[in-house]
Amino acid sequence: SARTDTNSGGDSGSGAAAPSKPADAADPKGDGKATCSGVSLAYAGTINGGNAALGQNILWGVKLAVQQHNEANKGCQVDLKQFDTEGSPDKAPGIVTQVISDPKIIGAVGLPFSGESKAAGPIFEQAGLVHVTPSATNPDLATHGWKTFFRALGNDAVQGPAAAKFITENLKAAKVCVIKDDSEYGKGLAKAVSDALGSKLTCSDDVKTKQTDFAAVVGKVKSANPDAIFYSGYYQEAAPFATQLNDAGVKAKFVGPDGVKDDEFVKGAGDASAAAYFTCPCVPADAFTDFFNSYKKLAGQEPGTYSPEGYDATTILLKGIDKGIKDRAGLLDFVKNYDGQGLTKHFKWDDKGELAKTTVWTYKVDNGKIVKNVEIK
Amino acid sequence: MNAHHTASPPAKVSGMQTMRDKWNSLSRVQQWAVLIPLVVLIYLLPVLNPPLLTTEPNYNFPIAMFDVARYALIAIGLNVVVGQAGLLDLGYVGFFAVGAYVAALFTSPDSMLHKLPYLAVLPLAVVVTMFFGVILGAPTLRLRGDYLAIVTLGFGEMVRLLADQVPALRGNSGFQTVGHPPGTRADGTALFNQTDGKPWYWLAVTLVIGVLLLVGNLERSRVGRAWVAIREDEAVAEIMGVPTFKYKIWAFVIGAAIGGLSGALYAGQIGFVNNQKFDVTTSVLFLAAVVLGGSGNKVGVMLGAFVIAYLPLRFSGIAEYKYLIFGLALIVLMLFRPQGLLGARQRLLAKGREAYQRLLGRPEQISSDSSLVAEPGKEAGA
Amino acid sequence: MALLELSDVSVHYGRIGALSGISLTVEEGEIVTLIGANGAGKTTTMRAISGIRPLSGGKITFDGEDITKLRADLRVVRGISQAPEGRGVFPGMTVLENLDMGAYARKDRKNLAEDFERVFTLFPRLGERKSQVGGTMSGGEQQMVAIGRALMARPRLLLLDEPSMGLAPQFIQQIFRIITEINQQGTTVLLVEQNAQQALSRAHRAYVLETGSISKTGTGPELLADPSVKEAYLGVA
Amino acid sequence: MNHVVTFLADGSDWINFDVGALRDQFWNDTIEGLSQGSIYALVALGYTLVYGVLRLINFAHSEVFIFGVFGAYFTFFGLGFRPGPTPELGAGELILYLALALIVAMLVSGATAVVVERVAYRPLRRRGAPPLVFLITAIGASFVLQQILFIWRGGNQERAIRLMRPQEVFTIFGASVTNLQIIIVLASIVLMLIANTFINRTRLGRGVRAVAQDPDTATLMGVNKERVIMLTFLIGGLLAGAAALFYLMKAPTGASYQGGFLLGIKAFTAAVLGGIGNLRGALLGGLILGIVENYGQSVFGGGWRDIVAFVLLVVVLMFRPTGILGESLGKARV
Amino acid sequence: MSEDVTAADQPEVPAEGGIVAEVARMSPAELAAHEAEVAEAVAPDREIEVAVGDTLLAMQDVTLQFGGLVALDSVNFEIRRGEILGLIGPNGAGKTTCFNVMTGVYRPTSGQVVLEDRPLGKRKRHEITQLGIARTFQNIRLFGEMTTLENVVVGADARHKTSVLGALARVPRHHREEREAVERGMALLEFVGIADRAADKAKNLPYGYQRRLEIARALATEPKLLCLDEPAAGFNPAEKEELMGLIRKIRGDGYTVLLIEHDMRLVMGVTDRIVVLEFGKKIAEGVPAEIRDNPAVIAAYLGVPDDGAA
Ligand SMILES: Nc1ncnc2c1ncn2[C@@H]1O[C@H](COP(=O)(O)OP(=O)(O)OP(=O)(O)O)[C@@H](O)[C@H]1O
Ligand SMILES: Nc1ncnc2c1ncn2[C@@H]1O[C@H](COP(=O)(O)OP(=O)(O)OP(=O)(O)O)[C@@H](O)[C@H]1O
Ligand SMILES: CC(C)C[C@H](N)C(=O)O
Ligand SMILES: [Mg+2]
Ligand SMILES: [Mg+2]
Repeated sequence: SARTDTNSGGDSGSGAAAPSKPADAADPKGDGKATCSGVSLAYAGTINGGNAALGQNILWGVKLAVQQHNEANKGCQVDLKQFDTEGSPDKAPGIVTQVISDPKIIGAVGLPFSGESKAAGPIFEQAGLVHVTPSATNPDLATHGWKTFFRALGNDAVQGPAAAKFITENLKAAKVCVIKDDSEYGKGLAKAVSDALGSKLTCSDDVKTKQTDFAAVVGKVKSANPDAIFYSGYYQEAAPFATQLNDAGVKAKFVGPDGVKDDEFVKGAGDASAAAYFTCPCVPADAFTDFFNSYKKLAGQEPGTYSPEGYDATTILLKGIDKGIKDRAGLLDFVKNYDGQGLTKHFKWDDKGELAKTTVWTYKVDNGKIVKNVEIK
Repeated sequence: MNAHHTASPPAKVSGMQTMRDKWNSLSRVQQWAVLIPLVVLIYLLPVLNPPLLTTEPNYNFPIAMFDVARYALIAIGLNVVVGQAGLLDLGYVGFFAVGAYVAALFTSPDSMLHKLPYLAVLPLAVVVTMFFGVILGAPTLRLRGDYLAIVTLGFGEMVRLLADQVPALRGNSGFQTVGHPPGTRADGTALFNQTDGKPWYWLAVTLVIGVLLLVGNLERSRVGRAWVAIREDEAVAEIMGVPTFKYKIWAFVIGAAIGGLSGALYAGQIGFVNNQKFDVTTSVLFLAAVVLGGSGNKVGVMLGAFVIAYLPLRFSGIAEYKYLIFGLALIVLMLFRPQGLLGARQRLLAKGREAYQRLLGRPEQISSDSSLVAEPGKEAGA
Repeated sequence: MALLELSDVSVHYGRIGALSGISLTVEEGEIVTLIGANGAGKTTTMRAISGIRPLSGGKITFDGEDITKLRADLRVVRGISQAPEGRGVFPGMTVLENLDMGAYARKDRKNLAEDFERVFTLFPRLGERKSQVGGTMSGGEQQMVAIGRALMARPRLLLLDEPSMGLAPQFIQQIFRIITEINQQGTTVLLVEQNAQQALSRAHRAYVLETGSISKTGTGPELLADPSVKEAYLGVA
Repeated sequence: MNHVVTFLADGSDWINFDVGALRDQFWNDTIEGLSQGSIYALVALGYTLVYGVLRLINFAHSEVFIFGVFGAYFTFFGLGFRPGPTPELGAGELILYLALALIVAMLVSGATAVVVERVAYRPLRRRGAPPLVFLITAIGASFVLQQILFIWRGGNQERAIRLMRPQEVFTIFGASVTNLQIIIVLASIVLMLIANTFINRTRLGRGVRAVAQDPDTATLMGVNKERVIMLTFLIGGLLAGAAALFYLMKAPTGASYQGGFLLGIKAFTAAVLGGIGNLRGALLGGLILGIVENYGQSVFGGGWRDIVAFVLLVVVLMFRPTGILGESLGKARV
Repeated sequence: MSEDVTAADQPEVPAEGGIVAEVARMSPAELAAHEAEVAEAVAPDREIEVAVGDTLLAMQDVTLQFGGLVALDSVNFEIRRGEILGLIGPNGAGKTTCFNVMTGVYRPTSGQVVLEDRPLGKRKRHEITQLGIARTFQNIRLFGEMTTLENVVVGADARHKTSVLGALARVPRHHREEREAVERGMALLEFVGIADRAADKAKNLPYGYQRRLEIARALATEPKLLCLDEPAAGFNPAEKEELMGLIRKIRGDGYTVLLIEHDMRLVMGVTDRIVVLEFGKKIAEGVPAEIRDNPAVIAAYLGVPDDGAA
């Protein structure tokens, strides 16, 4: 069961202790003696598009790793190139084509979202360009046989059942509505959650990317009168949806996954977010003190969802470069055989690009701020 | 009674004008002598990657050129509908989408349908979109112009929304690994892939030339004349013996076919099709290409397509203000050249060149664009 | 002082010159006729006077006021009213509404009923068809609407551009009778006509327009007797 | 009586045919449809007015509307309200603030409309440009206005500021009617009546009709064409501004630079549905569209709402090619 | 056919002039030959002598109502092959409406129009044109953005058979038809006297040219019956005189002409017979001299001759 001593889903506020920085975590600074020239890394993902905050969190993590690396290694200045996919599957292939047609780029962090990852995966594959996603969680991504795909976190085959468990055990919900958006991520996760909920799933409905009026869904939820609602999608739609649920007087607990876990949700949903919960395969960053402080200094804000994961993924690529790798094939090989501890977890990928052991955490809104709740075991 | 008539056509002296006049007075052979090297040059563009023209490093140049060629194809198709037949179509993206989805459905492993080779899918996309052209056209082409505009807009939206709703069309998730033409390189990789724009560009340019010739044939035939007559005065066209409904459907169907073709081409190159690319804004961009270049003029609309597709890629430094600049450019351009960049009228007679020359000793009055000349009757009218 | 005076007026359509410096005057209380072949510039002259066609040179004064730059709608307020070539009936308005539009610029709306009556007596057909929409009327009926509408304005200067076009013979005679009649009641008339015989015999004075310039002027009878006018415009070879 | 037709290989139901839901939701749908439809109608009037006079689909009208939304939003902001919990206000205070926001929104939208007319369309009119050119310019203007908002406020949705929470006032046939719905429907109808009276009863209104049918001849009758055109844009803008406030009060999502787009399309659809160029048509079209959309949503499911709207349009036009109340205005005979 | 207008196998064109200049240079004999050629091109395959005087078109009890208004009231008359029939009557008598019924713009409320013994029935407008009725319009309706020649060729297209696919593939028929259309179009323009403006946009033509172009365009459809709606409106007397000559020439080429006109001198001067309508009813029919003296017609239409009525 969840690692908590309360039986009310952590409502008492006593969350689990966040993991602190492992002693052997890889550091982008390395030994400071690396030499290299003319190599670049890329970040590709949403920067200004929809759900931009989710991308920004990662991007700052990436930037931090590169900055720390470059400051420490005067002889090896790695250039970070940024590409804005706006998070949308239809834009990503075109953008990723631009990434791969820059021969200096030998490794990439991204893409953050599952849908775009799926759309652009073949292009990375064609170009043999290794890309480590710090956040795309759709399980199917690892099943396409792409040799260049690596996932730096757990997938939704883990998050889904964990979320179901949290909802039914910690939140003690007997009737649950699962609402999903139309993204690869939302659909996949919803399926995993629904399967795990079994008979406790009492209603389900769909929303669309960029939808703003949820009257129909709200009506449906209202008449099902659930104890909890799981929204499988991103904050852009989740915030107004939560507001409209609240307006309609729906009192069920609102649970969102990693795609909803962002301050933007809290801001957007206003009073409706007061009692919201989140599940996320992301590790709380507050106890990684060094990281937390340097990030805050660089970005001017606290780390968010997947900032540490973005940092970790970049660090691994930088390690390869520091080893003297200059080309895509070399870096791909390096990542494939990587075995080492990072800030958030141990990284060693199987032949599909998945990690062996991952964790899922829950978070909640406390006083208008997202705070960690419990880890789901 | 002609003794009293004085009005003779205005002598225009703008640079573009004299160039066009010169061009018109060249013989066919001379024209070809200019055209053939030009075409060769066009084919070589992505290889030459000329310094000023290039979009790199912002954007891969061959792919940029492919985008331009694709837009040109679209503009030619839409021009048949809007420029020639005068049917305002705000949902042209619908046909484009249908073409893309046909390609995806029959080649992507994500689809449950039978797999076909990509080259077989191109004609199939054309046929299917033609069918959609009839489906949309038959009930709606009797509507007056502006009603047609909103109905076509609705059609475009419906295609997009249906792609959302019908699970077989996979909504936002879309179709992966859409097919491409056969052929491999020396190193065993596919000749047509998502990363090398050149083969795609050549394919697109070839299609553009083919379509240009065919559409040109139509234009200089009773079909093209019927379209223009309908555009000018539908009731009178009908009374002068033009089966207007039939020709409007044909315009729609031919436009649809070209739209579908470019959709399939797009799907193949980008390799991925989902429901996000086919919104009204895209339709509007297509239309802007046509009007900007000079509605009714094939060369003009290709120029318009170039402007619309190329400029944002070339000047992506100003990415943030892209649409602002784009909007301002539309307004300003329309103000200074209301007839479009190349607003010349099209030729409607297959034997017209020779006829006018032989009979009158001077070329056809191809271009007295008096849209520059304010006419009192039209002053207030939008 | 002349009621209307055009001095050296030029008008261009794009680069085509339609009027090249014409001067003419219309005195208060006169009927002045303008004749000329197709394309001579008669309609253009009318448009210049009513202000829907800007001048490229010259000056127009009305009642002593320089109206060269005055907006067209304000000229109507000053008392210039026109029955345009091509009739310009509002196709979606009824006969009654069309006539009412004629009185749009009028301040004294109390005598309106009387004016409606006058138009209906003149053209009984319009009285019968008060609520028919303009767009469905026959060519001649539309012409009646256009003339009636111009009369509704009770202008000081009435501009008539080919009022007899499309009218049946009995109306043609009536139209010319009416023109004389309202002129006698004090309205000044500038008349463009292809029916030169009638027009000249009713006019106090007349101008002949030829390819944008005035080639002749004189009293009506003078021009009627002029052999070149006879040949060119009266069809008497 | 819940027929769920499933035609799909992957087993999920993608289209319902749930008449039972319509029966249950009928009155709710109708009432909500009326209030949504009123907003459509107000915006539709702007399309119809401009179309009536200039034969121009004023693509920028959706941005005229969204400017109003921002106007109202920043009025709230200026009054010290912030996104977040809904404040407790007395009735008098509430009415005062709303009235203030209404005035600002109407003025902002009205001014935007007039500026667009001046800057974009009038010069074209002067040059006698062909109709398509107006359309493209309208599209250009629409881009520019959107981008102004984008550059100013960024791409994200503003967070909603709400002054009042919808509260049930009474029920009919089991459906609750909220204060918000009542305000929106009543205010819209009053505004539209005023506009209608103005156009149909006043001298200037006759001028509008005359310019619509034959601008040159209208001038010969003494109608000041430019003033009439400006007035038309102004009235359209004012009504869109009112719609903007109602939209903001209703929409839980605040405002975004692109927010006018879909509403604009719907309003234009409503205008055509009712018979473009016809004022009462716009009202009728808006209300019908709002209601039918809701019914369609109940029967077929949420994603079908917009599809139902367009299908309705096509079906109506097939039987009435000029819309429900469309007159065959100015159809020239041969 | 005419050497001036034939196809590409001809030697190079003289650098100066073209047809207009050439015609001007011709001797009277050459000119006569040329005119014969033009006439041949204008009216091909016409059996002028055959069947003259037969009924070509018959209005049989045609009634047309617009709401409560009876625009045509049991109208009966015939048009005979080879004649020029005048249709006159007061404003709003139903003359243009007759044209509209004959050309399928309106369907009669009752009664029928019979062309060569076949009722028009529910035929579409373009089909009626192909059957052989062509017209001009009271308010000129040209395709303004097209050239003069193109306007005429659109009319000629009514007789063409090339399909859309045929045009796409440029089949031989397409080439033949295009060539013929251009030749015939030019001949027609010469015939009505506006060949020198063949390459100008129609909307830029002077008014009188536009009316003539309308006639040429209608003739291009090779009609059996040509309907002219007030072709002289806006012409001065001298110009009307020329028009009369043209109408006679058209008839001379074997066309049957139905003419609406308010100008009595023109009507009386050119028609063979006249039908008079009033309030949608036929009130008289006969040769011009009869009509001129018919008291009913005088009362309804002509009015008492005024001082020098034109
Ligand atoms: N809108 C226009 N654009 C270009 N040229 C024009 C336009 N209107 C008139 N013109 C030209 O200006 C000249 C004068 O035309 P106008 O209409 O004034 O003649 P008019 O004397 O009224 O002839 P009509 O007897 O045919 O009415 C003509 O040569 C005509 O071709
Ligand atoms: N679509 C219509 N709706 C209602 N009335 C119509 C319509 N078309 C014609 N009419 C009426 O029918 C009558 C006959 O019109 P028509 O145009 O045939 O007259 P006409 O004999 O050609 O007259 P004119 O000499 O004035 O051209 C007129 O009174 C006219 O108002
Ligand atoms: C950034 C994350 C919220 C992305 C999400 N896990 C996805 O797979 O799309
Ligand atoms: Mg004139
Ligand atoms: Mg008539």
